[in-house]
Amino acid sequence: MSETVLDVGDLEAGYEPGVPIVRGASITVNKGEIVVVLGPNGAGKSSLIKAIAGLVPISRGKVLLDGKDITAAPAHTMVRLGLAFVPQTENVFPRMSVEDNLKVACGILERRQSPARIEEMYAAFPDLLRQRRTPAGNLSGGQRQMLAIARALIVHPKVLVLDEPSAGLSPKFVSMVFEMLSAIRKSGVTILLVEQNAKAALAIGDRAYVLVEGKERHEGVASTLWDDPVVAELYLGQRPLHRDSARRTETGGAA
Amino acid sequence: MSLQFIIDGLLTGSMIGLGAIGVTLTYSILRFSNFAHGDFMAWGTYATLAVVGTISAMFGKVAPITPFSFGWPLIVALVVGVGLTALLALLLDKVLFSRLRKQEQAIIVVMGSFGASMALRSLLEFIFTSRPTYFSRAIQIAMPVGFGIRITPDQIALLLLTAVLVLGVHLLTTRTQTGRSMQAMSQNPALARIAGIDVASVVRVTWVIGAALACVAGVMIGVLVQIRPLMGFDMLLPMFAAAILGGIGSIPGAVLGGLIIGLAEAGAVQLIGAEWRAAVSFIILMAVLIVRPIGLFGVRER
Amino acid sequence: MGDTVKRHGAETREPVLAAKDVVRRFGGLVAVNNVSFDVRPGEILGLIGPNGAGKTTMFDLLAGSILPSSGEIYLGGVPVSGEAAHRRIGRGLGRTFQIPRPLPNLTLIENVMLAAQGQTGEGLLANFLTPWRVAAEEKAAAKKAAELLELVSLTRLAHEPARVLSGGQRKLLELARVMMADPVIILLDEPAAGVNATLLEVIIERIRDINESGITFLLIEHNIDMVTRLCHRVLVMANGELLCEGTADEVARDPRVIEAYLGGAA
Amino acid sequence: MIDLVGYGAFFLTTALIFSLVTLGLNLQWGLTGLFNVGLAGFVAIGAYTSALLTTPDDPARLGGFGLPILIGWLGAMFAGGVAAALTGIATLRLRSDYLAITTFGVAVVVQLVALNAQKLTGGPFGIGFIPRPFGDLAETPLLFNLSNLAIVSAVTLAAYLALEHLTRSPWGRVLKALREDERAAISLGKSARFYRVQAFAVGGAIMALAGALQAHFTGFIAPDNYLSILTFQVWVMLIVGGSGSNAGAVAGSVLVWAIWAGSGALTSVLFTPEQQARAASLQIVAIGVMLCVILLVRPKGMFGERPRRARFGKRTKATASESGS
Repeated sequence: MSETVLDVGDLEAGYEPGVPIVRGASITVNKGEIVVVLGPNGAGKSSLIKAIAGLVPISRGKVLLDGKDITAAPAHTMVRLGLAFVPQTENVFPRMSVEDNLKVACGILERRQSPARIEEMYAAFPDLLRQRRTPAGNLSGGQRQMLAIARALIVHPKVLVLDEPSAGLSPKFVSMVFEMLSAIRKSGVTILLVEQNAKAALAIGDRAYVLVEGKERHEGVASTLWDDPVVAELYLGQRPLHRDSARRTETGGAA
Repeated sequence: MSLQFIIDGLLTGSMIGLGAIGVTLTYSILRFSNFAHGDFMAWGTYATLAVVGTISAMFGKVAPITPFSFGWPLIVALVVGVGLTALLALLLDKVLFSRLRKQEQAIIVVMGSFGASMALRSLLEFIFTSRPTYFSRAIQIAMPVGFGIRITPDQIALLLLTAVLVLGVHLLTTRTQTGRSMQAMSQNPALARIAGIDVASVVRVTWVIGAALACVAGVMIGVLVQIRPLMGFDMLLPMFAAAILGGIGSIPGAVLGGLIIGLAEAGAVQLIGAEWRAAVSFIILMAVLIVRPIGLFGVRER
Repeated sequence: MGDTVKRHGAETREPVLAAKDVVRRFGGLVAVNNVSFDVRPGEILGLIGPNGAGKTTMFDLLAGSILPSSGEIYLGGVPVSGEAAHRRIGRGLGRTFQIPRPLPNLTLIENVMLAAQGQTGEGLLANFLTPWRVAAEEKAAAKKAAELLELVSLTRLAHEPARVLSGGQRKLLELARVMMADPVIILLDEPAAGVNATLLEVIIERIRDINESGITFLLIEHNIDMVTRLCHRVLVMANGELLCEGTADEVARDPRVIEAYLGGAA
Repeated sequence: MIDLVGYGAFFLTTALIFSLVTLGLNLQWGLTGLFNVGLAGFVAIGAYTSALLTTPDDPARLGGFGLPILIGWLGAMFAGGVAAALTGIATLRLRSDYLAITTFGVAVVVQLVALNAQKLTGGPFGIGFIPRPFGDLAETPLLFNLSNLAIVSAVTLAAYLALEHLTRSPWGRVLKALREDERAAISLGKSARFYRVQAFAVGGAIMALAGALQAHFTGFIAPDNYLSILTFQVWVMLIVGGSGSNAGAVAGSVLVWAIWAGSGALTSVLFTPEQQARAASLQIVAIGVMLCVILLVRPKGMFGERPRRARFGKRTKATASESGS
């Protein structure tokens, strides 16, 4: 049995108290895996991983990283603990050069290590080397995503967590990003990602969860999930509605 | 018109510019206009003055370093004063600003700084009275440097000091990890946290740099003009105007804005009289707000 | 399904709202690419598609919160592409938000009254020069607002501040607020999101009632169940483009749609 | 005894004039959320405009025009309103801090004009011989004080009632809506900038009127009356009273003025004349600290209604479930 890196148990989280968006989700990520979280719009996918990264207040449940409880850790300590997060949008500092974007993330490395580490990133992402003096705001969408991922990887995270890395990218870049993630996994980094583009994500993923209404409803091996009729149903909503759960605060009008 | 106004303008501009760096940093990183910044200037100056007084009480009268009007006590006192001003800023942040920031209404923080400004200024008046004082009453001979321009050794020293400080702060903010963290915070605080930047320490550095430069600017005013409790408050409008003219968040912009306003003020003094000096900043401020609110080097806020 | 709903507008009548070759770029990203469609009088038209398909951008363009890079938007046959959002409200366009924005410290009735257009009392001096007229208008507005709150089943809370409302109730309040401006067409952004089952039924019924009174709807929705029950026609967007249109059932069976939702549509 | 009544009337007159300024500020800040740190400038504009219009002709400066006092007051309101409207038009499309900085600048410039434009303002010596309403009664101070109080009370009451009327009007409703959620209000067809400029101008006009009242009440004005300390006092009055409430604005003004005058009297008893200037600055320190403490501890003030948006961990949950029962 492979070793669990990230263990999320019964997580409830949301921006406003009493209005949870994530409603008791549990997922695990094993060492070396790519795990994909899928689900229809508004299912709480982004909120789930943002809560894991310390960006959405958690009202219940636990997040364990390598067995260590990181549930209440402030966002800026997450990279130190080994969890690196790549947001969907605004994921680079637009008025800083590519190189400064990388350097700023080196804060937790030893000073002597960082130049070498930055060179390693350039080796992995040659496009960035060519643009090292360009302000990140001038990069194309795909290059920005690349930079954001490089920025997250630079500190040797145990888990790389990505929020819809393909969103808003043209098809060419979408396939490039997924190839990149595949390569990153081969280098030994564990990956958890939320993705709208299910087909492409399942192609590189090991396992996947389908999140509906803030809770995981289906779990499976990525390669077979695509043909699973349950998934299409969960997506398009032609399903018996499970509307009894959790939303006690919504009863205002009905009572 | 005599070209002397260039020297006067550069000197005034240096004082405004050094102050404006603090204003622009507070605005871009802590996201509020600090009306108490001028009072950091005044407090720094009086702190320096007090240390000078202590030194002369301990060591007796110390001869000035020729050709300047001041001796080593002022240099030592300035260093101590810078430290004390930084402490004051950090203390004020701890008891007031950090708590007001939690209320998540930028304008409440501005109001708090306004109250703090009044209290700080009046406290100075209480301790030192509103009578002006001086670091030194020695009269310096200004040396002619051609084109009808004259300059004193003190003035040369202070212009050089400004240049060194601006260069230092510029290098600090562009070439060091601390500086990059500050830039990152001003561009995207949420992403900065994700990238592992400790917000609290960036906030501290911001206060320390702003307060330290304010203290130096204040001591410059003290050496070249005079020391009054209101000295910082009177600099507030020129400093805000310089920060906005240069573009909020830009350190070179703040300095350039300061120099432009300093030169404009000095020019106006020659053309229409010293009494209208303070109106210059206002006119420049309004012009910038109407024509190009993002300033010279500013970036549109999203 | 389609036979249970009445069709109000004949096909020949002029569309209430129309988009023609509308393009919107954000930097290099094309959020809405060459989209054209008509909203026919009296219908409930659905707009569905995966996240990032450009639906909300399309709404913003129709409502005037953002302006198109090219193309034209017609409201009641009049081109309005350059017009600001608050001017379009005057032309009978109402809009709700995905996350409802009630004014939390105003009472429900104030929230609704605020939405009335062309109020004399909103002019500063009128309050002193013609107070009787302002008072009469206020009385009429209060009465209408009370009726609208009744319509959306919120009468009981009429004098409470809006902050006490639950997410679903906020959606109902928004509906009442939009109605106050006498709209010809209402754009609804995800009326079902974050709403519990009981309240959802209320919302569906209210939309149907209002529609039967002759008001046209365009709605973005992810709850396919709701779309199926309410909409006469459905448009599907993906990657900023219009993918297909038809009845809810037709659309749901379209392989292109399934493909778009599950990815790989690019 | 008569002295005491006379002093009481004098005290209340001043307090009510402050109330009037505070009412203007409450319209700008409490109702509309516009931060004015230069209100002393608008008060000064009113005082000088009215003085210029009503004083007898003076060869040393422009005017005076010897017009009736009422014209002076209307002129003051007009000038204050226009100045505020221009300030608003220039800055209200920008971030709120810019309005603060600009109003601060306005106060500096007004002060500068008052000091240096001798032809217009009499310079540092100010303007004297400003006609007083009931000036003939000056022989009997008590009657004079009481009649002044009557006029100031009437004006303040009128302003209060007008503002209350406006607050409850559809116009006031739009302002409240804009303060709470600008985007939502715009989506309901309200033009944010248009209403804000209006509110700022009306507030400026009221402040200017207060300045004019004060000028005609004391009969003499000078630049020193309009330093930033005035701005500061009025802010404390509003915050103590609770921004958003007109009654609070008046109550806060009277209370703070009582504290101010009382502590002033106390320092004059306790300290030697040489020490009094220093003691006075301690008075300002105390008030500055008070402002900060109120902002920290009780931002709603004594009568304030300005509840802020519910944030995480606060009462939203409780209220939502209450409403359901």
